[in-house]
Amino acid sequence: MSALAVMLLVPTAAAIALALAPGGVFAALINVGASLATLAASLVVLADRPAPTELWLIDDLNAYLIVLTAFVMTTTAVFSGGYMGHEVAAGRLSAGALRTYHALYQALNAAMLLAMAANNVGLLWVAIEAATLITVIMVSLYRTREAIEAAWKYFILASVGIALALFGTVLVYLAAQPVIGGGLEAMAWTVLQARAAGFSPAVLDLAFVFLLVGYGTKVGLAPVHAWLPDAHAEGPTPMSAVLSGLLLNVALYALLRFKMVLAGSRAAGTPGPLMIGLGLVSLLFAGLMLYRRRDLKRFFAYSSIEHMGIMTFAFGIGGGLANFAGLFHMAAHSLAKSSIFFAVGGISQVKGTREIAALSGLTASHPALGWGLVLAVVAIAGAPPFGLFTSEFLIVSSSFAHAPALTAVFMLGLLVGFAALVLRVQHIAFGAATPSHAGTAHQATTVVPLYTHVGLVLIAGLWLPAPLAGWFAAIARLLG
Amino acid sequence: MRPGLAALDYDVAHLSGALVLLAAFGLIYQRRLPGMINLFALQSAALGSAAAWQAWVQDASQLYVTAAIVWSLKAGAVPLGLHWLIHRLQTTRAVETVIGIGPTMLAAVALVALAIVLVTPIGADRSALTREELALALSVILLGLLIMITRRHAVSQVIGFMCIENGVTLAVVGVKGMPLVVEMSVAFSVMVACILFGIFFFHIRERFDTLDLHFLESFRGEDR
Amino acid sequence: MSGVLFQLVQFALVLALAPLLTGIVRKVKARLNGRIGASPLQPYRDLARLLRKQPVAAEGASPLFFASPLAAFVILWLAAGLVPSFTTDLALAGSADLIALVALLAAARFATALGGLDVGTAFGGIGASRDMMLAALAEPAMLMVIVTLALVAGSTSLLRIVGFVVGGGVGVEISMSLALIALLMVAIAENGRIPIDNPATHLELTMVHEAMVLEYSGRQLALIEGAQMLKLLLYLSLVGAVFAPWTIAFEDTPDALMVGLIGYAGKLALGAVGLGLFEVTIAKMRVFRATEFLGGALLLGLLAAIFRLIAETV
Amino acid sequence: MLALIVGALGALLALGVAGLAGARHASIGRSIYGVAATVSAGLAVLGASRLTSGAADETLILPIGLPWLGCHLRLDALSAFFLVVVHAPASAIGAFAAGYVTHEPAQPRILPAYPVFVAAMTAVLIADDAYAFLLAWELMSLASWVLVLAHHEESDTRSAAWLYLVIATLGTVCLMAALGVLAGGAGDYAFASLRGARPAPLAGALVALLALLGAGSKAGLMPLHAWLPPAHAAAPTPVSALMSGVMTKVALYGLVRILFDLAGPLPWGWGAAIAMVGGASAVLGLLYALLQTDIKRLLAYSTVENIGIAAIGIGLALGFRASGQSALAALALTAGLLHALNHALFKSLLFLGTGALAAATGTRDLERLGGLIGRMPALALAMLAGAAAIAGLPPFNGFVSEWLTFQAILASPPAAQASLRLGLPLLGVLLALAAALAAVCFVRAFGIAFLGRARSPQAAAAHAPEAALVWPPLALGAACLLLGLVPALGIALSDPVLRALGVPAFAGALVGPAIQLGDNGAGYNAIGLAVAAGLLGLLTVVALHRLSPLTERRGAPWDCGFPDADPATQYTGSSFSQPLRRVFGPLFAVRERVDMPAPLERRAAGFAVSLRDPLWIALYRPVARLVEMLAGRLNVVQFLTIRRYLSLTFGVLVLLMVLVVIGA
Repeated sequence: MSALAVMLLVPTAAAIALALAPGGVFAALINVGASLATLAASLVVLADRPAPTELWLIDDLNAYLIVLTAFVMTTTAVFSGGYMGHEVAAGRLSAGALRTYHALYQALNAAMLLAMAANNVGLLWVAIEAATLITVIMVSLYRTREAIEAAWKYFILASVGIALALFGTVLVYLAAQPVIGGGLEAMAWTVLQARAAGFSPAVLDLAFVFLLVGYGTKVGLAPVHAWLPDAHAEGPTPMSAVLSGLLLNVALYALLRFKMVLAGSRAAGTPGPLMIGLGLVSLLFAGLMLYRRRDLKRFFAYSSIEHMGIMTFAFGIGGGLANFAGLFHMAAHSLAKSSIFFAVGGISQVKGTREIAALSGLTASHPALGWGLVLAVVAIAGAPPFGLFTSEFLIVSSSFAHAPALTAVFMLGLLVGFAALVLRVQHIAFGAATPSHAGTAHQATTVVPLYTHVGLVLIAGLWLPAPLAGWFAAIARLLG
Repeated sequence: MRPGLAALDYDVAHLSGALVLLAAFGLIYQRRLPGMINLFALQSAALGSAAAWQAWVQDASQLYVTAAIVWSLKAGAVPLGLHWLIHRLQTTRAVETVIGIGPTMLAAVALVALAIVLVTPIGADRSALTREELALALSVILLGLLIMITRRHAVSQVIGFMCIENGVTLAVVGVKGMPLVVEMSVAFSVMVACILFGIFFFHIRERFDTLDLHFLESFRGEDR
Repeated sequence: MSGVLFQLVQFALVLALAPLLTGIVRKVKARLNGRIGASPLQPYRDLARLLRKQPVAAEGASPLFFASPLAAFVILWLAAGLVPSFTTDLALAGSADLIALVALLAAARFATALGGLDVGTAFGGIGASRDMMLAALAEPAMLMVIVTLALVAGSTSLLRIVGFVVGGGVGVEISMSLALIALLMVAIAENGRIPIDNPATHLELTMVHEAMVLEYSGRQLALIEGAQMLKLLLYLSLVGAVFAPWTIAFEDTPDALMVGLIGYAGKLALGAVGLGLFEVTIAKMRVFRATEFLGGALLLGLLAAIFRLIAETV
Repeated sequence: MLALIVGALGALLALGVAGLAGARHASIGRSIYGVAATVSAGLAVLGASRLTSGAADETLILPIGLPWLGCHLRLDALSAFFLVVVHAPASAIGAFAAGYVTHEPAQPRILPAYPVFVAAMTAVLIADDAYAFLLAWELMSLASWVLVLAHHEESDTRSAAWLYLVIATLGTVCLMAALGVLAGGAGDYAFASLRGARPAPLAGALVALLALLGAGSKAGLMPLHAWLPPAHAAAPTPVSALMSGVMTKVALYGLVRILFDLAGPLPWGWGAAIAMVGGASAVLGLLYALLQTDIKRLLAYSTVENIGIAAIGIGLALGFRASGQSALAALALTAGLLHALNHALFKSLLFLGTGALAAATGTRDLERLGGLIGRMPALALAMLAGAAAIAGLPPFNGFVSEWLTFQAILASPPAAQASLRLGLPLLGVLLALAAALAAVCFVRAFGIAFLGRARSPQAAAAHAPEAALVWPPLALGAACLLLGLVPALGIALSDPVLRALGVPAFAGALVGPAIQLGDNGAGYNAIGLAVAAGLLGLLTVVALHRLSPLTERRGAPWDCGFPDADPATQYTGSSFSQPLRRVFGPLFAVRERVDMPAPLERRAAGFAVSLRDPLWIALYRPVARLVEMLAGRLNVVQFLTIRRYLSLTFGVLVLLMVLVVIGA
């Protein structure tokens, strides 16, 4: 039984087990254990990659994303162990809901890994659809009016997006079919990329429009982002961490795969401008939206939109450096953003509120959480020596040379967002401390994953392992 | 492909596709919920027959499965369920539209035109059939989306959504030799979609006794 | 070696002539006012009297209170000694150019102003503040004059300028005349003469310099008075050296030196009479009008420089 | 040598970690600052020796940073010179900070960041590739941001820190773009290969503009100076000293490095533009400084002025080099570099002195000080030296660099460009005005704070600060005097830089310790003048001793016969600057409100002056309002109905399809 199979089956099995088994203390432990096992399996997969089969593909692009996903899922599982326990203890959540949560958590793990390991556009689509439905239920977990509405909004918008993406997928098959001649062959990444040269550019262009709007909805690009802030704000915080840190990446991964196919075709011109446009719109829009936010989680959800815009812009600009930066940014952002949500979860539990206005002086009252948040936000704001500085440096410095005007707008967007982030984090972390909520949450399960992620992002900013850099470079070439 | 039937199979395929599109126009025109549901059932039936015809023409067995799924689910179960739902929930039967029917129709026509413009450049290496089917499918998808954004009633929005999926399915049917994966996923998604809709209607029902979305949307994320 | 000797002579000379110069100005003014007036030697007597008197200092006066008159006196003495009066063969001539000269004047002013603030009386503050304000406007005007001269002679070194002018490098030129007027205006302002300030007033809120030194008496006051006299001499000899340098000796022959000395005396006398004449013919203006006066000087200086540049460009 | 510097960086970072651990105990804090000071002193010596020994450039590549690039380090003359500029004051500041520990409660927030800040500034100097350079540059901003936030309870501090970090990041982003243009998007960011790049004229102009924005924002050139006064006022004293005295010089280093070293030959116009910006900053900075009553704010604005003067030198040098007059370029660049060095020394002095003063009296408000010279003579002496130096009075170092700048301006008319020539008198006026106003400003600052009578009980009760706070400023004052008397020392340090930048060595001959501009005979011999002044002074004192033997008597101040014991009758800081406020009023939005009670009304009359930085009103407020407006307008998107969101999706889809149709 190959490591790949283990990697996919463990979470599936765990999901079923957690659904059937009575909840309670062990559920959290099983959750962490299963995630750990998955992580181990994914590492094995990374170590010796299985050759691509008709259904499965592990290559430079998804190898590191798979490990990243497994890793963040593990740390988040640790965090959610403490966090959700406290939620139940505080009576905000029923034990049954907790069981659902754990089961869905592993199911989501399986779905995301499936989406990325699949060598088949259809399978990818199914996996993303599944992940969407799972997260919809997770968002509605609290059963409050707000949660229901957020989930409803998420469900409708995402389903439409997914449907459009499916049509795009069909179009890609339509383009491939005459060249490759139908069958699963015509839906395999490997084959599609290899023989894209012969596809009809007209169909591919049309397909990419649908894919961009469809998967772009899942990525959270403005103006089709609407589901994202509310889903983040109303769902349980660990889910927000996974949503921002991983699920958006998965959707972006799908877009990248298709972009690679188009890059192989003659008419690779189309994706660039469209992605640049949507990227810039998302960046500026999200940056401006940050100023009016009152809810901490929604605030950082918008920052996720901003960063997805940054990545999309980078991939749209294309070229070795920008693509490299985009891939690097995906990893760094998912680590940093999830750590931010860990901190936010901890804060909302110790302070008993998520209202930005009601939070202040955290570094004075809770140094570990407060400085953790400051570090994570500094990292997400793209300040050195954290990883996101590297990618933003590469994007600006490489794209300004040949697209000054666009890059100027991009720089403007970065600054607008930066100013907002610093403004708010200063308000939250500094100043006179606000009174704390009675019964502080389990600090360790929050603080340890938080600082682990921040530490990793820090290392990424200073030193990048050679093989990883090698993969980035290779993919950057394929992305055109 | 069977010999000697080229002309005929083209006509039939075209006819069924056109029926689907026509039904979509009907959905836009229709103001009453039960009428919309029936039209949707009609559209699904046309889609099913299109799938069946293609299955026979291309003798692609999996398309029979698709046809079966479409007939049973979309033309049967779902409409019935919806009828039952609106009956049970005692909601208003009339659908209030955002913009008048006339402008909506005009927009729909424009969309169809756009779809045709988009599809024409597709290379001559493909048979006219797929191109036509594609144009029809694209139009149906766009009309479905149009329905979703011009109707205020939840059920009508659900119908619009499934109209989109019908369009996708039409495309799938048109393409030669598309493996089963996609149909399965379509069926799968539609099923789950319906289930989830049901669940949601429950929540929504037990919280705000109506399906009309704009009550639901009075809270919009953040209070201003 | 002769340089050192002449330098010492010049230091002695300026110190000796400064009171006389002031005396002459006062005498001229008196006669023009129709008074007999005191003898031109009166300033020497005043200084001697001040030196003999016992100085009285306010309690709480800091060491700086006593140091600042000394510093101001010494700096101005040094500065006055730097301007070529009768010969160019001066040991220190090379070590200070016009800019350094201006800086020395600024340093002296700095010291005086601090002295004025030291005791902490309202008058000291008024004087210091107004004096610094006037200087803040006079100094740029002065520097503009220097810019013009530097443009003409290609250097800020006084020796070079003197040499250049004597060498007939400039004919009658508009920029030079503008510069002369500007320099005279600055000189009037810097020396607290009418119309900017009235050296003879007391107990008027219009006074500037006198207010600043109000607390001083005895030998400190003597130093300050002396410094003032030296400053006046400095400006007059500066005007003489730059705009009428023809008498200055360039080689150490006795007759050349004699010519230089006599010429110097003549220039000073002329300047004194002119100043007296000027002072009696106009009235003192309000303090804030003074800014306009100096603004005018600055403008003239700027014009001079620009004319000069245009002359070069075309 | 470079390895030593890297080692020092490691040591400083380790100190930061130690600061995390040992922030609780004063003794540990003291020793950390002590070590930091020692390291700085070592680095300063190192840089000086590199300059004097004329050793070859060293390079080093560390296996960190961008994977394909590594972290390039290089120690050349320019880096070495600024190593001195940064670390000579930094050592004194560190020593001061060690003594200041007991006066600064916020140590836990300062100790970890302080050494990191120093390390980051050093790293900027030795970085030799764009990535390392910008990483260090932004890290410098970040560390100082944390330090500014040390007293985070005050909301003013927070807004100051925010403004600072935002403007700093604007600068960093601009530099990113500038270096990106030079690197040409090829991914080879090593300065060595950037040097090779010859950007097209337009690109070159872009580089110059972006570099000016980037470095200027950090240096505090107008109009990007807005962050400086609030940040310096908010930060703890050693930090404000570091930021104002040292960090702004690092910014100047960035400007010189990019414009002289990396960017190819630029048209002379850029030089002229930079010089003009410098001149404007010089004058406006001082005019604002004149009106401040918080000494730290006053010093901050005077920093804007001095950076402006240095910018004049650098800009002129750039212009001359462009028009092929290398001798003049050497003169101007020497002036700029020396002024950077001098300002680093006396500005740190003044900030440290202010800190000591505040520690002793508990206030930095001029209007509450007075008469301190009697209580803290040593500090007064140091501050007097600093004031004289910054006012550009001989024999201190400030005059030397201002003299050189003047000479550069005066010597320029041979310059080819007529327009540049005609601009020069204006530049001269600006510089002259700045010099004159500096004298006013610091007569006011020193006189009001140290002379006169105490204006508040705290000032009256003040006791001398402990020696540990006084000797660092005194040492800096001695350095200022030394560099003033022997300009040759400073020029010996700056000359290797000129040669390294391809500008010929300083044209003026150095006759012993004096400067003598070879070509036009203008000269400045500080020693000679000092000796002469000394002799004349001696003569005078002896003569006075002979002629007026009587010792002075003490009495009440005469005050025109109406002595008033109340210190309130003294001139205050605001009354001192009132005349200039009148004269230059239009230049800054000054509002004077006199509130005179009606007859028989029993209340005190009031007088209030409010002034705002007009550039703030003209430049910053509109931006803030625009962002606010846009944020408000867009905010409705958060509150749409699902149907409208779907319409957005629909719209995007149709738009993109139309675009495809057009594209095809």
